[in-house]
Amino acid sequence: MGADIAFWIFAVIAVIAALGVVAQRNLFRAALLLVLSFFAVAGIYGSLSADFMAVAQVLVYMGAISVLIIFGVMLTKDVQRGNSFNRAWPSALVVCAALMGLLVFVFIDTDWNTDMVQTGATIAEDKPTTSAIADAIFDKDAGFLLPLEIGAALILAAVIGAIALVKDK
Amino acid sequence: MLNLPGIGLMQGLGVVFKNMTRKRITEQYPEERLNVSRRTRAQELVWEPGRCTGCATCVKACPQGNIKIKTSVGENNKYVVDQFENDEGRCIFCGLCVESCPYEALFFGRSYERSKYKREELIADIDEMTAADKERSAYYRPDLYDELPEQTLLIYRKHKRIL
Amino acid sequence: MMTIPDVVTQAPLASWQLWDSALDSGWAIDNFWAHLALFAVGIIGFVLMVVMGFIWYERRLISVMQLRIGPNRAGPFGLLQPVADAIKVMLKEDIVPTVADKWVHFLAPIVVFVPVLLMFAVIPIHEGVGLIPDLNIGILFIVAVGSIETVAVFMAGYGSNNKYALVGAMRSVAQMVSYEMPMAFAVIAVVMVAGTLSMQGIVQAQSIPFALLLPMAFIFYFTCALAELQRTPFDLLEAESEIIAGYHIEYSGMKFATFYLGEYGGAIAQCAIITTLFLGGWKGPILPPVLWFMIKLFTMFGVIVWIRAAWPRVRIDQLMGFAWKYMLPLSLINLLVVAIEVIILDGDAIRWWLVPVNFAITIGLMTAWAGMFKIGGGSESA
Amino acid sequence: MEVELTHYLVLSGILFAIGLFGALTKQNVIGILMCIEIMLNAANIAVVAFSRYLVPDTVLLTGHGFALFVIVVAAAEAAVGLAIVITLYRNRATVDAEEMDSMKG
Repeated sequence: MGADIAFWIFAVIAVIAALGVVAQRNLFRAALLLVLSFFAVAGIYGSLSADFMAVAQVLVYMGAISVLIIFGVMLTKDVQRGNSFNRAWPSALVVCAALMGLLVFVFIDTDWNTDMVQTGATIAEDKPTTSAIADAIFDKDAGFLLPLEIGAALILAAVIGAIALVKDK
Repeated sequence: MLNLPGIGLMQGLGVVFKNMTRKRITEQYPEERLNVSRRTRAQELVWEPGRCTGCATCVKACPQGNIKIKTSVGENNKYVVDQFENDEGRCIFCGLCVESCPYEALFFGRSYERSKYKREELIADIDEMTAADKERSAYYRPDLYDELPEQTLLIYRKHKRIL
Repeated sequence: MMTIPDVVTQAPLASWQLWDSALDSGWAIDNFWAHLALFAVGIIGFVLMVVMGFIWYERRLISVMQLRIGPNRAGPFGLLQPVADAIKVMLKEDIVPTVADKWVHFLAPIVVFVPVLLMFAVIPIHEGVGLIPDLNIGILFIVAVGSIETVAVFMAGYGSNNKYALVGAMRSVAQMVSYEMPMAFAVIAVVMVAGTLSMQGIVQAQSIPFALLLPMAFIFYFTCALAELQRTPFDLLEAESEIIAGYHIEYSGMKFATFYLGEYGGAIAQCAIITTLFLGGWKGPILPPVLWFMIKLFTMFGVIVWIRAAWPRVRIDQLMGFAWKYMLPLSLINLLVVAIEVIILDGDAIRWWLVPVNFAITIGLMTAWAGMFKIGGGSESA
Repeated sequence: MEVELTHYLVLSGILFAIGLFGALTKQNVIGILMCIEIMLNAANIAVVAFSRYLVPDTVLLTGHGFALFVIVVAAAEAAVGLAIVITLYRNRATVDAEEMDSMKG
């Protein structure tokens, strides 16, 4: 009940903010709306009882990625005018509307088979997910240790690459 | 002393911490008042009519031309001072009048609360300069020095000789 | 001590799940809403009161250290001075630059202040006393919420449409982002030893205050807290000759007051976090727990003020160099050391004999690293 | 109305389409990056929702792990993408995607 209300509120905020990101001409305001959208998505994670994901979303997206993006906006000075659409927007609009219709249709029409699982009566239990995620990732047999290491290497490569790209000659 | 990193910073903290045990130097002005220097050159002149002969040396000495004196001849062929004025609004407190007085009839005062609303009010006449509550500064009058109250020290005793 | 409904103390995931369980169980609804309203109002009142207390405390303490007296006119011992300041600032004209981005300019002070209030939701003043003191991701929540403030700084800098505000905002954000990382590593060290992310759990785990057990994490967290709060020696924003007042140049009246409130509220929050993570929270002998919490809070702020009275400001290159070259590698090494200790001791690293060991390691590492650390051609060390 | 998996998926689809539209039509490269972040978020919502409703046993949080990896990749992507944008801006003084066409055949 509470989670449902939260879902509706955050879903509406997320969609409106995402539309704002696309429609807003002022790039800085678009970035702020993007932050709002990230926040709403964090709320959605909360309503999915994914507490760790919600916090990770706030930490990484709102704290790091949005700051990076705003830095990018500031360093490239086309803030006021530079977020217009290109010539292909009508066709893109048609394609995206069609895709959205298709996605929504598929999502609604598919039988997700949730009932069968729900009869196992496991869904109502809301437990803290943090240690469970740690178990899922670091488990020796079924875990994601290799992807984790690859992710770490990816981040390192990204950091070095970013420094190498932007460094003054 | 060990040359550890941050030792200087810790010493800085120590110095500031020691300050907490010291006496505060702030004075709360309207309630508490500082004693000015015993040799202060303050905002007013004190005139002793008994010693003044009306020679007007002070008038000649004043670089601003603030001092105005009018005399008439009285008995024994001596000058009687009829009018003696100092325009404190234009006074630069150079002290030349006090220094030049051959009869030691002029003194600096010790008052420092003499602000007025209008410039005209700053002209001190005979009554004001001879008022009974005037305190004389020991500026150029070393014999007054020991009678005056000591100056309130804002810094510590070991620096007293500087004052 | 007030009684806390059961529903609150049993590790809720998020507040709306709290609502759910409260709604399902039926009887708990009054209790829950009462709890929510009580602590929401309580937190705001607490923050406002302690902000006033901190302003007075800082001004009096720093004047004692500078051989002055400080505010002593309004009320007994000048206690009403913050009230007088607040009234003054509320009566000021609210000036908005004509070229400013009005909405962003308007929202920035609010976005500064809200995360500060949110942080207090998970800080336990006493066992179980708080909005959600036993949130199972408590300290992560605080770190995450604290990172929102960078966005607010950007909003203030951009919304003012003033180049000094913008440059100041860029500098502040660079500073805050740089120092967030060693801060997070210090927090991770605490979490590894305590074995929980919940603020209440961390306090309960501290049979030894972690400031003694993890001295390096404590020092680094404290330094980073100073940098996040932009207080001396990292208060580059107040370097008037360089960037005037940083991102809040164009703010006046109530909006400036909100920034000020956010600044001091952040100071309270960081002091409360340090108290909780490193100083054993509400724990203490004889005196009641809430009083212990307040004593530790004010002591920490006293240290911040003490540093403000004593230390000079660092240069911007020293600031960044210190974060990236000194604190980041050292905090990683510290993390490694703590991890090894936790593994060797089989998960229970809260032992008294570790205190001298860790102090020795800290002093050794910091000295060794300071020898390697040079900035700007000089020999400036930590 | 009881919120179920479908609601989350529909939200995810809508967000994805919005992001895709922006990514296709924006002229400013940073705008495109923002829209890509929206798309990644949309995918994350779907993954976490699946994890909750299709594999509801909280021990098996594969979807959460997956979403975490998406966040990791998004962070790396944002860092490198913005570095590239800034380098291009330095060399060409523009952030217009249509003018960055030196690879055009």
